[in-house]
Amino acid sequence: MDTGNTAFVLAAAGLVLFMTPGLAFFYGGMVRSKNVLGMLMQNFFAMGLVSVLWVLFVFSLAFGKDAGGGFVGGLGFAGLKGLGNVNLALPGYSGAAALSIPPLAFVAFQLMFAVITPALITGAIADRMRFAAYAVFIGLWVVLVYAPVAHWVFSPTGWLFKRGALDFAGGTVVHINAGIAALALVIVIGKRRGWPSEVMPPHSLPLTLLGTGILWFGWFGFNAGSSLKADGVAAQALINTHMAAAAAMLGWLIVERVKDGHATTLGAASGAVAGLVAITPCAGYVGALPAVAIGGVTGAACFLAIQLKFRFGYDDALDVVGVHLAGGIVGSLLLGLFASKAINSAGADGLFFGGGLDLFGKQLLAVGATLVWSFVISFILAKVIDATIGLRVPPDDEAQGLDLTQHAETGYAYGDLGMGRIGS
Amino acid sequence: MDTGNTAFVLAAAGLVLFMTPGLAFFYGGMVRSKNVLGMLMQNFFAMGLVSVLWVLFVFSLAFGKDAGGGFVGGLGFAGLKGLGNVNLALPGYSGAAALSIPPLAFVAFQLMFAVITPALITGAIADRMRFAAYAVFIGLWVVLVYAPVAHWVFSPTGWLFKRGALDFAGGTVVHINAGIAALALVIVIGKRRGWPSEVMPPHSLPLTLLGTGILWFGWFGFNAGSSLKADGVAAQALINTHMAAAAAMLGWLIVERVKDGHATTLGAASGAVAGLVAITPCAGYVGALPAVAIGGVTGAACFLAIQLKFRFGYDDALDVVGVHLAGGIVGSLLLGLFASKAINSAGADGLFFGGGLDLFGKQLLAVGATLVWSFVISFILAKVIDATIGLRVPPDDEAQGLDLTQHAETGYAYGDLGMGRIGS
Amino acid sequence: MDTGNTAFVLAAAGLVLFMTPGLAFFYGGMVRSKNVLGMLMQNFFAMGLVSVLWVLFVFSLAFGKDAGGGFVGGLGFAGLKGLGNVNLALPGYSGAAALSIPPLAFVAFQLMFAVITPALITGAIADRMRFAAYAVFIGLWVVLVYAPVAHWVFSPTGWLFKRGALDFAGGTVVHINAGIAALALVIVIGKRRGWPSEVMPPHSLPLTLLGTGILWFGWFGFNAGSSLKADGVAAQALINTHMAAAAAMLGWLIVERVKDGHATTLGAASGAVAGLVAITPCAGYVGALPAVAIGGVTGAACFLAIQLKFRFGYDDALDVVGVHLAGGIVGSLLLGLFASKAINSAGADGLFFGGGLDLFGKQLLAVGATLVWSFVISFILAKVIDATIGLRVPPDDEAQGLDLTQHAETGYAYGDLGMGRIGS
Amino acid sequence: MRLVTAIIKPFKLDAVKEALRTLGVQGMTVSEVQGFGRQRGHTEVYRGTEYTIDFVPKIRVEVATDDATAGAVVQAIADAARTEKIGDGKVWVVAIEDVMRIRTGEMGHDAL
Amino acid sequence: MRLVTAIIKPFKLDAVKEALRTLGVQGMTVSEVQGFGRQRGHTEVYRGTEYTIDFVPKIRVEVATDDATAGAVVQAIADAARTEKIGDGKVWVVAIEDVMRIRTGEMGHDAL
Amino acid sequence: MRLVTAIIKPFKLDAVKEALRTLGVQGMTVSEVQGFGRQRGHTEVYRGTEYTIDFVPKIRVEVATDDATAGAVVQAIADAARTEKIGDGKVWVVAIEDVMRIRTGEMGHDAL
Ligand SMILES: Nc1ncnc2c1ncn2[C@@H]1O[C@H](COP(=O)(O)OP(=O)(O)O)[C@@H](O)[C@H]1O
Ligand SMILES: Nc1ncnc2c1ncn2[C@@H]1O[C@H](COP(=O)(O)OP(=O)(O)O)[C@@H](O)[C@H]1O
Ligand SMILES: Nc1ncnc2c1ncn2[C@@H]1O[C@H](COP(=O)(O)OP(=O)(O)O)[C@@H](O)[C@H]1O
Repeated sequence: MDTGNTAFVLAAAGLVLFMTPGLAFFYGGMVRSKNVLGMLMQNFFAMGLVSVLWVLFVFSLAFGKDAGGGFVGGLGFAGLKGLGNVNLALPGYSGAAALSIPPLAFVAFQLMFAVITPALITGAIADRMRFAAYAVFIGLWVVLVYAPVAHWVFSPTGWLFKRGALDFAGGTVVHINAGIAALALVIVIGKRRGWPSEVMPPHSLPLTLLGTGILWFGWFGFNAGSSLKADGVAAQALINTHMAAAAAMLGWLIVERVKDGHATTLGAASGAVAGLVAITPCAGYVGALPAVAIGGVTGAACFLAIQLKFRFGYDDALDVVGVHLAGGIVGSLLLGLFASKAINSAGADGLFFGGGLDLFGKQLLAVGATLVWSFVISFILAKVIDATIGLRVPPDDEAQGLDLTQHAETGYAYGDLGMGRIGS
Repeated sequence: MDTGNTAFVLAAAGLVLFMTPGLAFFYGGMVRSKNVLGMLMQNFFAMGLVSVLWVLFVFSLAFGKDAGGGFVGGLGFAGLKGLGNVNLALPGYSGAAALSIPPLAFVAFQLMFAVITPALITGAIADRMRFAAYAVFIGLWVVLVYAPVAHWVFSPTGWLFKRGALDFAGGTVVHINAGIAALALVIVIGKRRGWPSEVMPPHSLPLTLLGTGILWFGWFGFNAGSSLKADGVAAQALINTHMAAAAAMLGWLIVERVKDGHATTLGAASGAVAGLVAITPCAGYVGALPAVAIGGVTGAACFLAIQLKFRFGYDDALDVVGVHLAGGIVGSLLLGLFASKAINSAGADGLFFGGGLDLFGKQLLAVGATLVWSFVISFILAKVIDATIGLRVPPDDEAQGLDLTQHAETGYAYGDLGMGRIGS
Repeated sequence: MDTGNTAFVLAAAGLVLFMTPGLAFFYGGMVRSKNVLGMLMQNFFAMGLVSVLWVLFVFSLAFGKDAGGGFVGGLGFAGLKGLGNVNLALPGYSGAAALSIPPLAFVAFQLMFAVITPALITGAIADRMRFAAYAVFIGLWVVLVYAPVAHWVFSPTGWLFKRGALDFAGGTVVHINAGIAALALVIVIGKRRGWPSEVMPPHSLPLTLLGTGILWFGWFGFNAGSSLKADGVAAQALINTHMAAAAAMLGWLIVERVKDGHATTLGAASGAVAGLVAITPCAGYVGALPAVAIGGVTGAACFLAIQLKFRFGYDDALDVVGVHLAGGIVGSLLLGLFASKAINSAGADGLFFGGGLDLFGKQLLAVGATLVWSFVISFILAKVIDATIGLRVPPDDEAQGLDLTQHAETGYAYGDLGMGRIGS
Repeated sequence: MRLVTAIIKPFKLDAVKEALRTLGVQGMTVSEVQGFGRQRGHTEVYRGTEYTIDFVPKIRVEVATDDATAGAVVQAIADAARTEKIGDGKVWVVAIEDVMRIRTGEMGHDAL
Repeated sequence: MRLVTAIIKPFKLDAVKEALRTLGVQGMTVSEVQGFGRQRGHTEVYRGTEYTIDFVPKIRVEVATDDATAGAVVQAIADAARTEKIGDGKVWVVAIEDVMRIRTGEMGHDAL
Repeated sequence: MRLVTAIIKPFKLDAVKEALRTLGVQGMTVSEVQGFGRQRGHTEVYRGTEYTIDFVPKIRVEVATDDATAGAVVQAIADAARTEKIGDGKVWVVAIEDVMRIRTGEMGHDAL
């Protein structure tokens, strides 16, 4: 055990935990005020439900002893059995990859990833999903989609990991995975009433910027923490994370300014998040200047990607597809070009660093496998839940807003109108 | 000195500091907008006043050389005298318990506990306490109540510590202590005008959820940091903290849904905080599944506990008694059942782990001692201040709100009505 | 490499990054709601632009091999060339000052300082600066003002550093530097229309208090992190930072209460920030009681300093001059009195600790040099930009607010008036 | 028909609403307003600068009613809203030529 | 001249605005109000305590118009705002003695 | 008695208030409204989608006054609120049958 590495990973776990509230505010500010609590609740609820499932058996499915074929882990770690032993070596984490932190620190760190991934989906289905249906969906989704994909890519015993596909902190496992699931879900649940003709402006951009600040801050834990050591790779990952966010903000703002005539604060926030998404798979494998390039490209690319929903008519309310799916794919593939062993010997050399197209091919495979699995299972889940509980709130409830109809609350009460009575 | 442990405890101190603003927003969102600044101010002011008292002499009372009977520390460390010496051993922290961090890191970490404990009380006396009276109350309270109780329980030379009562991060010292003091204070100060017949809805649940997110995040420092080492116990404490919050959120929401028909965002926030309270004494002494159980039980229990104020007619405005007192008692006693030396050799075995009722008895003693001391002194303090300065704002000021009458400010000015003039 | 120190500095870098959003909210809450996005955008944009310039060449100007005279660094580190090598020793960081962290961790930590320093200026020019002009100004400013001053004072090869002037975390480099630049800029850009006769109250003090909480939290990274080691000096710096904020809050509130009859929440926030500013240069060089004294003095002094703008008629909108310039000078000079080698052997003894006026003289020199350079260059920059792009928005845009005119957005949309149409 | 408009203290709204209910009034429309009058406003202080706000938050209550009941409505509102402290507000009555219930198109008395 | 005041459902504002535009109405003033009437409000729950809110968010639309067009304005608003569900709201008409356009000082018809 | 209602630009409120004060008007009621008229609104852009907002923030000022002073009140408001730019707003006058001061029950002139 190394106290420095342990301190680092525990702090990183805290930072990643903080990202889910950050995401809640990032999204919450963008919806109309009648739906702000619905959005916040969906995100906070993921912190509750997913966490309990994780310790019960989902961690074991993701990082337990491989159950065969590198497809999913076994149930040996159900209830975190035996993981209190600080000297236990997790499957595959041996030799050079041996952990110098208590296994529970790793469990906690990975838990936070499992929480935020389904939470990312909430932005796409904003303003119209029944809370009960949402709860059932993410519960099943972490088991059937997140756990296996995490096993494939993150676990050293996973089939994509073994093939040499690289994903430093979750470009495929987190962003592509959630982004494509979001697309499947919006296809099944359908458009918000009035979209796209009706105006649905953000109700509080300061809230969205608060979320952005928290996400940026927390992402340092997400990416640098994924080194699992407080070392040079972690430092590289941290600075890359920051540079990609910065460059993507500029990239988005420039395109926006040219196209619409204004650089907007929502654009700055959106660009920064897009850059953070794209650098996630690359963080510990590329240099700082490539990180700037990846960020810049992604910022511009995602600004264009979010326009696709109008072309194809799917109501990706807050652009989860446009930012997380598109950004995740851009990052995962650019890694095939920019990766360099000079930065991280545990990584590989991409096309621009003499590695040819080998890594790029592996990245394509990982992206493709994630897209297919996540889309298919998510689509089936959505259909089944829609046919049983029903995914969507009734039209009148949608008009009145999720806050009142799903949670019997209102987000804000600033006025002087003390209009209520106790009791019904 | 171990740099990893030092980095860990310093980071933890920062996280705990951040909890007090978090608490301010958690509470601030629940009051009506005319009182939001009054609430925020009470919390921020604790960061100012308590901190100064702490370095002057309160730290010394709590952790200084025992002045006799394990009841209170001496004044040897007044002004932090001699604590700059990194090799100094604090009284009782020797042998296995020896610190591997600079004493000032310990002082800073404990300081943040002393700040947030009186701040917890603000939720109970919301909307009606004079600012000056509040300032005097918490100033005296940290000296007469917090310091001794911290000495009893936290200092290895304290009488309850010596008896083997366990409190990993402050179930008695922080939560029961503040919760019972809050009850004493609301009994003396009385009900808000209009309570319980008048409607007093939260003015900004997003603000409350922001506070919840910050508290959850900061609590990792509060509990894991209490290991004072970046080790396996810290990792266990961190994951337990998270699991209890998650399970308590679910517990609260389930009961709420059954009883009232809705799962509310305020319920999710309240449940999570209740779980964090209950796990505080247990964090480093129990396993992850017991943490889930403790959380689940507490979430349900606190939802029921907050209804007691209507039965008994005390106006615990934001449920400090229902959440912190009730949750703190539940956690401190359940520790007597779930504690296990297999998790932490420095701990003990509870009833379910072959330790019989021995630990449970010690926990009962610690809970009882804290309840009696804190209630009696807090009640006397409140009475004395009420008789001298006066605890309560005049009725008209209460109607107009604390923001204008105590601080000559208004929380929000969104409108277009530029209605003021410079000068009076 | 030491993992504990690396974990500490990386965490500190994250904390300092988080300060810029914190600053955005601190300022954003103080402006009228029609300008909130303009303020937030200026701060977030600094995270984008300055970061990219930093890795391209500004870091090299500040910390690269001295280009002669200790005035500025060379371009050897442009694009962070060679800094990926964890064993590289940065110029001047050898012997006792040798770093035990990866160079990129140092680069990232210092980057965050470069981001927040120009962002501090935004408070002074609130509500009236063209966004394009702002972007150009800060871009040039970090190159022409920040980089050299950082080299003089922070780099062991800088001329002021060599002379023995002390600045633990940026009293001169950050606060005096930004504060005097803010003064130059407000002189050139002029007053807000209606100032000082028109009422311009803060639109959201809770937002300002959120910023305050984030700043206080982040400042632990700013100051303690500047030790670059998780050691006793870091612990001292952290507790000093906290104590100065606490004492300054009390100092400000007492003077305010005496003068105006009320202790305000904005006063508590302003005082805390003033204390954090003043302790910045002193954090690792003084004891805890001196930190309390420095804080208390600064809190009172800055409350008086912010009144100067009415006397002299410059519109320092949110008191950057009154808080950061005044606080920075007070702290940098008081260090000449309170510094003690007993606290930090790498420091010096001030007047009160037997060092005579020697250190005080050096501090005066550092303060003076920073004042002159920053004011002159900032003034010229402002004049040039005003003559070319134009610093200021047209009167009608100023009346309508920056949010709509600069960014085509509105901060808040709480109401039921769905008043928009898609398309123009 | 008559339109009765009242400016009252915000915390009196519930009392007024109940008074009108008991009178058999089926509907009303209320809104937040700011009042200027004999009742003094308040002062605020930000960083040492004093601001005086002359306006006081009030609630406007509007009730469309028959000519016959207008007087009773005025009286009921006034009685319910009265605190006998300065700032209780005003009630005024305006003649309305006609009222329509949008849902049904009913006019006059039936529209109320 | 006439002042037509309508209380409508918020989401109907755009439809009403367009209807008035097509009618040639050059201007209007709208504001947020809370309505009490046959349409039930809603309940909220905070920590186990149920609150009933009797008021429903509505929009007030005011149009000053010539006597001649007043009837058409009422009709246009009603038609555009009608959903035939309870809570569609009211329209009432009041006589105004005169209108002035502040900018020019024009009175009466020219002021609209 | 008369009720003078004015729709003005928000930043003109202080000027109007002072003008009325100097005229000896003892009270008024103001509220935030949104205006539609000749003055164009503005456009906003969110993630590449352009929104046009046709409404402009305005302030409504209401003054109940004697028949005698009504004209002077209208004039004072108009003079104080005039910028001669489009969007200055309107003032209209309605007859009120009676006014009551809630506090005292005084009617008519004494109620003002
Ligand atoms: N002439 C007036 N026209 C319109 N509203 C008025 C007038 N005078 C007073 N008001 C309204 O009535 C409220 C109470 O009036 P005020 O003079 O303060 O107390 P009182 O009604 O007890 O005399 C004011 O805040 C304002 O909203
Ligand atoms: N007598 C009245 N005076 C003023 N406003 C009224 C009156 N009656 C109803 N309203 C307004 O009209 C709205 C709709 O009325 P309601 O009775 O709910 O439905 P409907 O118009 O279909 O009968 C109410 O919310 C209220 O704002
Ligand atoms: N017919 C009308 N009825 C009610 N309010 C009106 C009417 N016409 C204009 N207004 C109000 O007056 C404001 C100013 O009118 P506008 O046509 O923009 O400029 P101007 O008053 O200079 O002609 C509008 O924003 C609206 O609030």
